Amino acid sequence: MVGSPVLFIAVPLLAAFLIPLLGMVWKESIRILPGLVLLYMLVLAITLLEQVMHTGTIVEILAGWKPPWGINLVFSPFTGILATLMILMGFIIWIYSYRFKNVDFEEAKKYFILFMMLVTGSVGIVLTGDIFNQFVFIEITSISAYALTAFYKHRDSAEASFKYLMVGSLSSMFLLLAIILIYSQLGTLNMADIASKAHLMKPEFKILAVIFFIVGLGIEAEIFPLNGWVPDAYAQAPGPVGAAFAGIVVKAGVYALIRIIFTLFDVSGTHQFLIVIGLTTMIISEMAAIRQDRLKRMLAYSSLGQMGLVLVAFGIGTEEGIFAAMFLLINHAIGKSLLFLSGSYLVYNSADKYISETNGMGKFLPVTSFLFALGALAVVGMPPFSGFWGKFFMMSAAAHANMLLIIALILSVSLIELVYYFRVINRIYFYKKESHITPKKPTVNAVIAMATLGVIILIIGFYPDLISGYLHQASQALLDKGKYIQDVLSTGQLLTH
Amino acid sequence: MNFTLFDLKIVEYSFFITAILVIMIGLYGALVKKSLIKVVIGLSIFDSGINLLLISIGYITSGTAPIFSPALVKDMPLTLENIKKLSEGMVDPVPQALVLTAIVIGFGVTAVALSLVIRLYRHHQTLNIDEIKNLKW
Amino acid sequence: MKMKKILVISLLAVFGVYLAEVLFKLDFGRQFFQQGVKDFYLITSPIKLQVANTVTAIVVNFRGFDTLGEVTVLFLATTAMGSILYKGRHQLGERTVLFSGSRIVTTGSRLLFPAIILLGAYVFIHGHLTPGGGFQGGVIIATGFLLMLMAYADYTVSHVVLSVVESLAGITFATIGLLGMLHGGSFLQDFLPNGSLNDLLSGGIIPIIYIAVGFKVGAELTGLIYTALNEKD
Amino acid sequence: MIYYLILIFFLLLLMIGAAIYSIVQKDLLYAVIGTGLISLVLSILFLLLQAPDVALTEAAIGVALTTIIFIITIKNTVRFEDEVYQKKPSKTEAK
Amino acid sequence: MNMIYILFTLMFGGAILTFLAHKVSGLLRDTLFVLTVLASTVLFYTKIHTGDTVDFSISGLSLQWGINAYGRIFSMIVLGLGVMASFYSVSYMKGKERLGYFYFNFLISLMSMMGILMSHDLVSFFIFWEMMTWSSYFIVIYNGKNVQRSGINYIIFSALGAYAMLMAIVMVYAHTQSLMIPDMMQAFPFFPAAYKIWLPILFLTAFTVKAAMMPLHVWAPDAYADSPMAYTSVFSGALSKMGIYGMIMVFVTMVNYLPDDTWFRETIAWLGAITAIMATLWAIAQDDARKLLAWSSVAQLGYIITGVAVGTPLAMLSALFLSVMHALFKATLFMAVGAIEKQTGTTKFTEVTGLIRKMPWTFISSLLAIIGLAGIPPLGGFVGKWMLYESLINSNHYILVIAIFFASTSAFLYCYKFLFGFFLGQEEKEWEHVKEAPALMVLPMIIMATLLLVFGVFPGIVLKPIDLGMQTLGYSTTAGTFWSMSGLFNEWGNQIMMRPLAYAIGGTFLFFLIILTVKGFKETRYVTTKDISSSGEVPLEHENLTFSEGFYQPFLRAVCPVMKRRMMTYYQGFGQGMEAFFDYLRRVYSGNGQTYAIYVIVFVVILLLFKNSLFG
Repeated sequence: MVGSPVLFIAVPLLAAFLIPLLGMVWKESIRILPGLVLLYMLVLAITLLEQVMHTGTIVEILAGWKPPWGINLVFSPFTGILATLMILMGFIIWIYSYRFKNVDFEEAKKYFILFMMLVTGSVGIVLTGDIFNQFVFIEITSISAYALTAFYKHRDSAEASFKYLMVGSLSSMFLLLAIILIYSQLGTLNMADIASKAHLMKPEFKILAVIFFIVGLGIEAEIFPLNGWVPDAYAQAPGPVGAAFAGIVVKAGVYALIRIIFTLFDVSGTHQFLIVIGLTTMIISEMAAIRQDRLKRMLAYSSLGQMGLVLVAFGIGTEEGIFAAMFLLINHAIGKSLLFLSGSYLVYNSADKYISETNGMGKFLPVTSFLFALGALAVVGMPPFSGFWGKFFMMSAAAHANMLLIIALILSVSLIELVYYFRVINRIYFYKKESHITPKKPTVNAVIAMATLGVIILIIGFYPDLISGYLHQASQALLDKGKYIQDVLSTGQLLTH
Repeated sequence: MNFTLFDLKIVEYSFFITAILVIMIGLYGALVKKSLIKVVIGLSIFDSGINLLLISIGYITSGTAPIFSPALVKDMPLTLENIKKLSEGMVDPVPQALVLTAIVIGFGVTAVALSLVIRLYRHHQTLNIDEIKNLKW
Repeated sequence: MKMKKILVISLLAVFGVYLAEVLFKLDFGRQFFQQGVKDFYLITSPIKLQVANTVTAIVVNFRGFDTLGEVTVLFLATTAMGSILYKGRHQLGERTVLFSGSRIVTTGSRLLFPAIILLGAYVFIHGHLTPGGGFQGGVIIATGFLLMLMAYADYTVSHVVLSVVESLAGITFATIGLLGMLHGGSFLQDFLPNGSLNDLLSGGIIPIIYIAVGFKVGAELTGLIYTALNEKD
Repeated sequence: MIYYLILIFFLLLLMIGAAIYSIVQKDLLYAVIGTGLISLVLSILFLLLQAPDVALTEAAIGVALTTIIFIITIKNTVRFEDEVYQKKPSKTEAK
Repeated sequence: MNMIYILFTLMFGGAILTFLAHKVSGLLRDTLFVLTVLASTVLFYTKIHTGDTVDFSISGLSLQWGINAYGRIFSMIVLGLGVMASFYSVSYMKGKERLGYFYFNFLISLMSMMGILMSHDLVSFFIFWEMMTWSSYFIVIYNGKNVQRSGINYIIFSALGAYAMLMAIVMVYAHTQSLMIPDMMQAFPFFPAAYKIWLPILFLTAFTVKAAMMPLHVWAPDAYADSPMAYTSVFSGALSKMGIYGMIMVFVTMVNYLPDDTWFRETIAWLGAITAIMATLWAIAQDDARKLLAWSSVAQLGYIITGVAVGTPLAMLSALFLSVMHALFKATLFMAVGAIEKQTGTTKFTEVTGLIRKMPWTFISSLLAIIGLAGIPPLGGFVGKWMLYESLINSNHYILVIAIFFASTSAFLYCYKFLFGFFLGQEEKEWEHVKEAPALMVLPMIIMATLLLVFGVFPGIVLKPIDLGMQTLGYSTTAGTFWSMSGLFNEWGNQIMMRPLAYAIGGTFLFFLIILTVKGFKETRYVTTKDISSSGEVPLEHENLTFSEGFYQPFLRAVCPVMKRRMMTYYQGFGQGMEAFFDYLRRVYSGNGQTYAIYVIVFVVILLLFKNSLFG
């Protein structure tokens, strides 16, 4: 046994506190330590995931108090897969940004601490089994995200970050309101306990709490009217951070929203609401994406659209739908991160990141361009790359649930998506480079990181069975509310001295 | 002690009403005021309102603070019954613990927000939120 | 502009009415649920943990994980502020002088400073007995430094010392958590003898954690203010 | 008892008044002092609601630290809200 | 390991190796490319037999690959053209950039076409379909910046079709829980009524896009014209046939079971006919050989679609036969244009003339192909067209016959234009030093032209596999052969068509050819092309005064009312409207942080107001 789930939080926190100290002694350690921590977390996550798949959910109690009283971490197949995905993405992005801010020690130190905390916070959101603890992790993630968004000094990054912060603090207020509404009714903060007692709540409290949760978590999950900050933040953040937003942070937000809707309350209509809101998000953001002339904004809008699709898939609510949603989620994490990572080399030159800057990069940055194209094909859902399977499973789940109109809508939106991605690919490969632009060769570590993502895309594309078994278990785990409650509430015993 | 004033609902709910009003005022400031500093002030007022709401939800009429101070437990054996009796007269400690966390977090967010305001002022030479929109659509 | 105001006010009115409508269903001053976690906390805290201040017991022991997160949030806020206001290696700004302290202010501050620090230390050491704790004590310590920073235009705090203190305190917290794991099987598990109620040395790991938190919060907030004060364009 | 109630009402009204004041006041410095006042009142209310821990925290953080940080920001930017409407003649335009 | 796996591994691995070999050496790359195509062809014809299948499963979906007699008809086209075009492209593409990329996509598209033919389940069908789309798309945009627009058009329409197909597939899957095509065929009669209408429509959307039927054809002319000629031969010859392949399946398996299928068939048949007519007219109006051939491809596919839609056994036979023939002659023609382009650098009739003596072999092969295209006996085109007419008349589609006949006759006009523009006419100084294309390019053309002749004279060679394939599809024959239904094949034997007639026509043709050539040598008077003044019309400065300028002006004037409206303008208008709408819509992201915060409150309030209806 390598460890237990709490080490996903404890070890990086310890490391975060340690980095400033070690940095005084050995400057390179600020870069290496986060990587080691993430690597350890990755190994731990994979080991635990393997174990969970065979023996069932691990519930870890903290501070020796069993669930309704203490905080607990739940490493079920569902949360485990998400956590593993996030840590994997975190590790790859760490590889990519290993030489980030090579000359400026202070900046680099802060970057790595904040980045590690971003990953940890997201993992915490996914693993925790307590709503207030989740709130704390959301704040950890948000503050790191604000700082990372505003990381570059000579851009409009502070503006983006301030927008994010405004909306984000509203989100945390609504979460607090929701939490206190629940607490006032049930006297507990534990998710499983809430789920088992949810019928005791007066309906108006329940609905108000659900609404506040949807708003508060919707901001993190980037649903339509609440996502104005997203394109700005994604576009202004440094490239790897944009990738981390798309690959890690959104996933945590979506997870939190899904957990509230699927497990906590049995309010009717939430599934339909998810579908409606997901479709709206998807349609509007894809429409905005096709009219962008800046690469990163385009990617950000596209990311919104994809997450909308994921929400629709979750909203179908059947096991198939969740399976498809998980598949889409993984594909989006990998594909969109790859796009952000390679895209930031393609438009390295200016702060504006116009799409026209990618013109003719295929000749100068062959590997980066190829990986960008691969990522684009995967994200669009072209077979035989990974995106196709997600899309197909999603479609067939929707068809099983008899939602043909939704399929048609999604497909017509996918058409829009296809057009703007192919436009960029055309520019990369077939246009003449603009003369004032000097291509920037990616560093070796960046190439390794991007290539890893590319290989994952190919592997999943050609051999989806690699993950589909896990995903089936995960979707069963999410749907089986009773088992979740039982797993959590029956764990451990009251430890006494 | 039979004041008619006490029977009015408004008295009982005065804490809730105040909290809601403060929340509304804070939100108004955050949503309407043009100055970035005013926006941050609005958000922090909002925060205060929510904290008040949380604490007042945990309140129990004529309860005591959830502290078993020496004065409270003196010459009383610490048996389960005694503690139970004492604890029934205590206000709920959980919201207090939550608010404690929330205050600190709120402060952290405010600090970050204000440093962003300084950055924005340095960059734009203005604090008017309507002029700070280089990023749009 | 007018439209926006009217819109916002009407929106807020609707929002407020709905919120009030639901909240008014609660009876103020009464407990709204039959059985909550609070009963367990109120009983366990004095009997098992020997901690007089239940809030402290909840913050540090029952929900200690939250506190770890909270400390991290502050730590991150400091880091974030430093990162956001950072101008480059060679151009640290000058101090923003808030007040040019008169002699009375400076002398008074110098007299008050040790007292404030002492008060802060008292507050966090007695966190499990009386109201207060690591956060409060830390904040009080930070205000002491704030006083000095305001009174003396050239008062400097060593960043290195601050960050060492901060890191060590944070490491202590996390390490205690891990020790608990080694000892009792779960993170932040109480592994020290509990003593007896209302003794200074009671409550197991709570005083230790609160001392660490106190140092950490004090150092963090001082650093935060110092960063903000060093900001000048 | 009635004095207690009057005190509470006074504090609640004071809090609302301070909130309105800090939103309406054009001089940001005064507005910030208004926020500080809210926190002060809030901490007294916490005390009355039997939450001494929170009261202590609110007093230390809300009254002292938040206000100071606001003041530092105002020192670094502009003091009057009206000033935000006209752009200052830029001395160091955005780099 | 099963041979089918080996086939795909071979093709895919070959593609990747070719791509990598590009970095090493050009010769290795070319060799690998040709070897891959040859090896897989040989493997397919020697080791894989009709009826072979392999089963496997991917994430719980059970899939199957295999080949049946019907697929074999088309595999003949794909692999045959593939081999020819691969030899051709080695020579044609010499000296161009990004060859690794080109060959990679070439092989992938060949592989995916084989995959389409060999998939027995809908998912792998769709996967290969999409792979075919993107690989061909990457070749369409190969020529650089100027062709991006046609590329985007192509991918939009293809994706439209593909998504329609995906939707149909998931509908079938949701309903039958099986992805096998045979299962779908069996279950179709029992589908709900709405499904019965929608499934064929969705599938046909996908297939008619590839087959370039009328409202969805707008991508085709540009895409055919803009991709490198070495690939266009495969693109127009084989890839568009995948649309036909699918259409036939849809018609056989689905439309037959529609409660009232007449209107369905009539609509598609008429759309095919209109496609044929309009595309022919457009082809006549072109001055660029590539464009002309591209439009002509669309027109030819129109006939085939009509045949498929009418759906009697004879019509189906003619459609399949025409498919094979069209693949042969259109590939030959595109290759000829490629050869001319390679040698002269241009493909405009107005610039190149009189190549008959410079490039005789190219001329001969394109002459044969043109004859085949125009449907003159004894070449293959004639047989197909005859059967088409006959089947149309037999099934009482008289107006349709007239339409098709009109299109077919008009086709003579562009055929002549092609022949005249390039080969006949006067020799010019400019093209004095033009040489015949390299042997590697000429040889495939010659081979295919010869095959055209052979198949025209001995149609049974092709008809036999088609016959087998149609039986697989469920057409049963009482007479043992389908072509015995046609009056064209008389008692002289079911394999040899009108042998005496063929000899007679061929003899006359050759005679006149020789006479005229000899005569031409003797009596030609040389003037420069700039010597010609057209009476009455004042030539513009930029016009090169050759005959080819405004070749069929009177005719085009006559038909211009029909050609005034272009489908493309509607699509463009639609696109612009959408773009304006998108631009308007994205203003919700106003850029003001406060507005975003207000959205949050608005959202909350909306949810609160409608909470009862939302979360009842």
